[in-house]
Amino acid sequence: MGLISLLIFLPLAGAVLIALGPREKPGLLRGIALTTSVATFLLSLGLFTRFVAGEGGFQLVEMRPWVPGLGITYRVGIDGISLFLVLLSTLLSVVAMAASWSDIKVRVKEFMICLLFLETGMIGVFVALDLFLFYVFWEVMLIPMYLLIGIWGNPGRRIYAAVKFFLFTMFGSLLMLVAILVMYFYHGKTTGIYTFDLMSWYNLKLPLSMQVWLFLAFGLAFAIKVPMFPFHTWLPDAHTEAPTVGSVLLAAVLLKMGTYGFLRFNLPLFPEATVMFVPLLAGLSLVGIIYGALVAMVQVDVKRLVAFSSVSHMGFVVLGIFALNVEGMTGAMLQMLNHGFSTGALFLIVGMIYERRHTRMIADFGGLSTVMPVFATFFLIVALSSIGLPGLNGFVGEFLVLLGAFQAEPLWAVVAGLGLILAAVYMLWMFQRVMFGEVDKEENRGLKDLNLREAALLLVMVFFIIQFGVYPKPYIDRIEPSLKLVLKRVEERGAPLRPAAATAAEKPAAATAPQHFTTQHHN
Amino acid sequence: MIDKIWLVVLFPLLGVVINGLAGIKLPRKVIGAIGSLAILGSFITACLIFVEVAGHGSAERVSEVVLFTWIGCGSLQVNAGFLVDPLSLVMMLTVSGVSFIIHVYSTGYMAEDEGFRRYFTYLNLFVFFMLILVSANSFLLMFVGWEGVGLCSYLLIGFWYQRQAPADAGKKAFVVNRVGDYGFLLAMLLIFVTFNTLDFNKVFAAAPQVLEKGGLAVTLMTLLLFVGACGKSAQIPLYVWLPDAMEGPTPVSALIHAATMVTAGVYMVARCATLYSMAPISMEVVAIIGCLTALFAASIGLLQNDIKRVLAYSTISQLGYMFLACGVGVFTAGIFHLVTHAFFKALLFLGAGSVMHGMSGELDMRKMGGLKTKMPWTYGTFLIGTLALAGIFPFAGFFSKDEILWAALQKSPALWLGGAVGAFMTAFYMFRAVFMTFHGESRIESHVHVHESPGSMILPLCVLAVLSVAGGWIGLPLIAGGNQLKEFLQPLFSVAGHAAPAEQAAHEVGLEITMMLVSLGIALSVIGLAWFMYIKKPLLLEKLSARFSSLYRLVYNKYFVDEAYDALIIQPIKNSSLWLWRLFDEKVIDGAVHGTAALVLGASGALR
Amino acid sequence: MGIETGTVMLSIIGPEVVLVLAALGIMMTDLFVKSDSEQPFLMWIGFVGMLGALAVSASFWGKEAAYGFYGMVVADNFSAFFTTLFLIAGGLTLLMSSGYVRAQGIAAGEYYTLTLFATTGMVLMAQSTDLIMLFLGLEVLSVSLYVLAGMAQDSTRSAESSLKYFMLGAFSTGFLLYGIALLYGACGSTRLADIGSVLAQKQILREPMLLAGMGLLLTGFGFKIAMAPFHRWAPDVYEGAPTPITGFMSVGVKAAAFAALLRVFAGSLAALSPHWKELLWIGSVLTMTIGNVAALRQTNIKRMLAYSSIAHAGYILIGVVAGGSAGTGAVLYYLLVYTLMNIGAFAVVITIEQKGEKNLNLSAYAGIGSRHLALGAAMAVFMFSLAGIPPFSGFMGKFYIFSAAVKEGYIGLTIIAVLNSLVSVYYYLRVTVMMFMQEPESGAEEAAVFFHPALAGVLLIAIFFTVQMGLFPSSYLQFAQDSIKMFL
Amino acid sequence: MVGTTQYLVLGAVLFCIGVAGVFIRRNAIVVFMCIELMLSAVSLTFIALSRSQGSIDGQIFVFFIMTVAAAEAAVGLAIILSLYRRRQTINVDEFDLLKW
Repeated sequence: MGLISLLIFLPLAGAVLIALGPREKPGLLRGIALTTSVATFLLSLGLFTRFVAGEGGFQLVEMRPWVPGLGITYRVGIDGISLFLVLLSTLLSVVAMAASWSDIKVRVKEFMICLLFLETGMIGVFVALDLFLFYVFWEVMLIPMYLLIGIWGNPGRRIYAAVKFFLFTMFGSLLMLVAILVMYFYHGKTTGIYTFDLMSWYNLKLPLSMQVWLFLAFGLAFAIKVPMFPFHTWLPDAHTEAPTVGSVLLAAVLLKMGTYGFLRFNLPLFPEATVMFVPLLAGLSLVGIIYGALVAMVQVDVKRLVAFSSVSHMGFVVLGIFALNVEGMTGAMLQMLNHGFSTGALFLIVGMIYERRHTRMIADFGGLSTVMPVFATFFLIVALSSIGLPGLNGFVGEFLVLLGAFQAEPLWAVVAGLGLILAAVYMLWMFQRVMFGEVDKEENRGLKDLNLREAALLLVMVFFIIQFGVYPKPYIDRIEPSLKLVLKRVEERGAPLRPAAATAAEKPAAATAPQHFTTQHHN
Repeated sequence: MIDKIWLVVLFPLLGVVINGLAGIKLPRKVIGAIGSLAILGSFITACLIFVEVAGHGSAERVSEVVLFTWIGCGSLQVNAGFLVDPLSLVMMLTVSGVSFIIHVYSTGYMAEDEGFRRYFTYLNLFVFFMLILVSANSFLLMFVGWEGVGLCSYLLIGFWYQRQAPADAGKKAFVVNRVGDYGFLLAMLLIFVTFNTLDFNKVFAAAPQVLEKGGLAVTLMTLLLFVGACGKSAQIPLYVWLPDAMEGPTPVSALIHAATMVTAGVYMVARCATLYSMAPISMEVVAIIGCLTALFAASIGLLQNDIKRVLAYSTISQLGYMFLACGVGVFTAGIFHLVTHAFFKALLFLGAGSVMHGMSGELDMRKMGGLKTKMPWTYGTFLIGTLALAGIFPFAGFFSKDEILWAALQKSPALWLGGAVGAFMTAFYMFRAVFMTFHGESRIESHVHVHESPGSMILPLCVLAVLSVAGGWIGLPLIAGGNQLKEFLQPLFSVAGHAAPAEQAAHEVGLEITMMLVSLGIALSVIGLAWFMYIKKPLLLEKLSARFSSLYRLVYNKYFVDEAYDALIIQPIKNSSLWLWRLFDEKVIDGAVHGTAALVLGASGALR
Repeated sequence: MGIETGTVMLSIIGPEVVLVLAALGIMMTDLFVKSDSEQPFLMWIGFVGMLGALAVSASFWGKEAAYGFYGMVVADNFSAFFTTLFLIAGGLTLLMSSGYVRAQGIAAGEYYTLTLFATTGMVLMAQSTDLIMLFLGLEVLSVSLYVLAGMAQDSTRSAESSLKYFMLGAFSTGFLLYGIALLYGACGSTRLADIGSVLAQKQILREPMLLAGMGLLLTGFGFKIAMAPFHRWAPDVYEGAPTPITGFMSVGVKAAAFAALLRVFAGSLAALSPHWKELLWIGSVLTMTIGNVAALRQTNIKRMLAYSSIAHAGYILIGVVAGGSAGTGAVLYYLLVYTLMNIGAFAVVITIEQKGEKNLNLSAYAGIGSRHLALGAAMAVFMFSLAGIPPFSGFMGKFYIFSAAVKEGYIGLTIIAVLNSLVSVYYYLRVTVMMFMQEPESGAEEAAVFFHPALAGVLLIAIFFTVQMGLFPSSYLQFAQDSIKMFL
Repeated sequence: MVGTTQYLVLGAVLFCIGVAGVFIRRNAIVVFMCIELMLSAVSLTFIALSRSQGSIDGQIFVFFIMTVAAAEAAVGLAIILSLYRRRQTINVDEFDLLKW
């Protein structure tokens, strides 16, 4: 069994162990779960060390026949795009385990099993190189997440949120399933080989009319997951009602699957259609950026606010992807990771005060800085990272996205940039209302500052928040070659259909002396 | 030594780390000492480098020190590196020098505050970012400092976050700055697609070949950069945050909102002199905005009763002068004024802080008066600062301001007139402040026990006072070879390849001297007027205000700009957001979802 | 005609013989059963009979098709597949019933005997190569089930269910017979092989008698598989019948009807496929849509599962429409998968059900997941599998069906089907919501769980295969593929 | 002249009458008799076709139909009887415990 397979199945083994363990000893079960996820994380570091930087293709590929009759194989591997997403998943799983330590008190056994299943699903989605396998992981993940929201969520609307989450996601993915099948048979009929192998599919040249439909079907599934405007309404509900850990993983990892899907499938498989749909996708993501930010501004519930801010931030990611140049796409990838840390940390933070006060309403807080100074510091750093302060992680990604967008179509960057202003407005306003002012509520007066465990959790997040901001090079170096490969596929076949990009490159050239511009078209 | 430039930014960072992490266990004195020494370290390093650079011939004074690749992606390669040249050195010296003084002052001023450690951590962090801003070798890195100082400004304005006003003011400052930063950001994007790099040296070197003089690209770039500068340096229409920023501790106002951060915009415009020189339209815009701001802010300053607000509007106004200088092409003069302004405005703020300290936090000048005797040191230094700001010979402000006005006259009489009227008002409101605070009868409320400030506060005042007097002499315009600052800086600005108007000025010494005397005369007469109105005949003022009551109200309420912004921008956005959420999100989108579900469920009911 | 009609060849109907012998054995033994506690013995006789029949049927696997009774019955892979399926369904039903029968006070001897007879009828249907045999098998199956549906003696509901089933069953038999008659008129034979070869030679296939016969036949089958618009009986009957029998009907009868449908339509009437595929296309869409949509609002779990069963018939019809090796194979695989997961679901229902139709309401499931995790988890697995969520076998089944449809170009049909499965997710989730996310209303009587070792065995088997067939479907797919070689 | 067609038509008419009866009549016994009528119609059709085609299969089929119908009648009447015992009615519309 290769390293990647080990990563996939280790959490599963842990889950089985917990299932057999005694219900009366939640401490033991927590211990097993934490040990498993820590072990998985440590193993996943092996991916990083064994990954050859500078190579764009898939590495550490494992292949095993699964359903040979249908050309289904168990095929996993990583490239620069998935490497860090896997690491993000394993790291955040550890964080999630630790974060749930005192939060979850009932049905610990089931909870830990769900978390470990979720971890398997998350890793699986990012490493699967067989469309069938991918689809299986993609759907499998719904179950534990659904249970997490539905069982351990906030009383009240948790069931509504859980079912909404499930149905929304399922809606998109079912159409994707049809698209996968259509593609599978097209591949079979044209090449004679019936296979779900992604690598083989990459070589397939689909007629444009077909690409359009397939792109839409795949795209819908991913757009719902991202979530892009106007398919986002499940997110605020899911985030708000989910337990802290659920929100953290949902924001940090699950949302990334949508954007990952775009990069992994939509772009390379349907290059011509991609180019065709750039205006639509970029347009929606721009609307999402502004819309999410505006709506976030007027929220009265911290978690909902963060959820809408996710809509805005993920808009940046999609925009970067559909800028269709190295800068934008790299920015999008970084932004995916950044959003994982920033928003993940934000949900941890909200969870910590929720655990103390059992409310998420902004109006119920105020002046927490006075009673919880350490917490205030972490919250501030995380909020600033979410705003995209230079020197912290958010900025690098957002700047690259804007740069990419500007090169593709200056207007995009102009509109998207407004999102940065609004981000400062909603985040700081919320921060002010929660943390500043006098402690005017009696309940807030006695709040305890962070304990060691909580501080350690946030420290991990803040470490990466700063590290990504100051020295993102190791990440970019590994991500970029893979993105270039994707881009090459799009460029080679989609290039003739690219009016937008062409004008973007020519416009400044026409305005001024030409010698500089001819060379700088994204390479 | 030049390659040790990173030490300049490292020291404050160390201060942040030590005070921020370990400081919780340290006594206040140690914290204060660490904070101050960190800045002193930067200052000394900067001095050493300055000496070394100054020793080089003017051609070899520019060098770049690269630490590591920060972002390298596609065609974007941005290094974390420093640009060491006369301009950045002057800025580094000013920033670290004034910062050090203010740090020392703060150890006294903030001695009793609960957040002492937090204060010094923030202050060191600010200096760190400010030094990055002025020493960065690329637009992007400069932007790091740019937003970083904005952050620190946010934190320090809202330092006393328990109260609503500082917290609001901090947020306002950050958000308004963000609007400016948006311009900066777009400018960077445009620069990148044009030059394929964001390095200052590469951009400026390529500019003459790549850009067409007066072309759309360069005009757009420079205008967008100027939007950023407007935000940071509080120019119309983005000046609104600065008066509110006075909610922060006074040393912060002195350091950030007078001496250093707010001048970042000027520095940036000067840094991009090459680009601006190629965009005459932008230059005009800069000059006009600068001139208008100078006038506008000064007029508001005339009627403010809060001593710090007077100084705040004065700062806005003086920043306007600096932009005016840049706009008319005398970047050196802009920087010169920046430096002198840093001295005397810091002095004034610290003086105001000293008054506050002695008055138990009172800021309303109507409740002061006659402090001259009770706080002699403060009075003396404050007066020196005032004279310098009013532009009285031989104080620092005289030289720098005069150079600007002279250059403006060369460009257009209207600009000169605006500047001169502004100078007139400046002298008036400053002496109004002096008279209301230190002269006349005491209007102090009985419970306030007035006392002179401790030595740690007075000493910095004295040092700054000396600088306010002598600071101008480095730029003496008339003595041959006397304008050392210009000599030091000019090579940078002549890259753009056009003769600075200041050079022509040398040929008209006579006229210049005349103009100097005129402005001096005006200033002196205005001082007299202020004395007449506030000391001799205080009743006259009431009559005047009753006479021009609507005008008085308009100016007294700062032209209702804040109210207008609130009604025209903030409320509409807020309301439309609410509308989007409550109606669009919940009714339309979710309504469609729920509608579909209801439809299916309804069908289910029908089918049973 | 090329078919070796041969002689009687009793061995061909070996499985039926074994089953009938076992049934007779139960009847005899029943005479000597004195107390309730000896009842399980009867069940075990039946179960052993099932195993024996399975062994006999397994011996047919992989061999040349062997005909018996002068070509009236056949033992081939296809029949072996279905026989296996019926025997699994029957065997599991017996196991499920053991405790239930006692608790509900049902006459055990008759119950088991009739179950075995019903199974015999199914096997006969799968083996028949003549419409007469088909009719006989169907009637053996139906008459047994008419009675079984009314077996819950103390329940008026059950009797009502029985009557309804009987009425509609007999009614639909009329259609089926009339269809057979017309087909006979058009082709001159009731032998499937002969009909096939006659049709293959015919130039004009638009004869009214032929088409009317086909239509009537389809209507008859439609009733049996509860294809919309002939589905109205199913929910009522399923709700009223004893729960194990409901489970048995939902899988066994359906599978038997599909076996016959495939033999007749995909086999003999292949030449007419453009006509019947069109009808089945519409039927499939109606069936799954009506089934799923109507299930949404059900509060009685058996009724909900009845509609769910209708919906699944709709999915299976897609496979029939798609046809070919992929489509037909998918039908078989799906039936196998569906049998195990649906029986599993009914096993859970039985576990929770109490004497006298109590606890059949969904609200009785509240909190089951926290009190009986294993049971809740089992039900969740069956629900997710029925909803078609990986990695469970239900997903694999749907995947196979949809892929066959896409392969044959029925993309519109596939999209309708996936949207349907989205709708279905809602009501399957509702069960898990009830079990895991809600607590019983305060004051409500806590549902006591009816535990029985045999039932636990059924659950384990069902769970195991539901997971295993989802994760490692290869051998089962191969099994299904090998079973349909005769159609290709 | 009475030919095959006439028999077939008669069969069809009878079948239709049976179907209509099932839908219209509410008495369980009558409904059941209508079903029997349908079966008889089918039998008639079979015999007619058997005769016209000269094959014996159809006639054999009719025997089976008769046998099965008898079995069905036995079971069916028993069910109706048992229900009547419980409900004192055999009106199908009143069997409404299930939703029908």
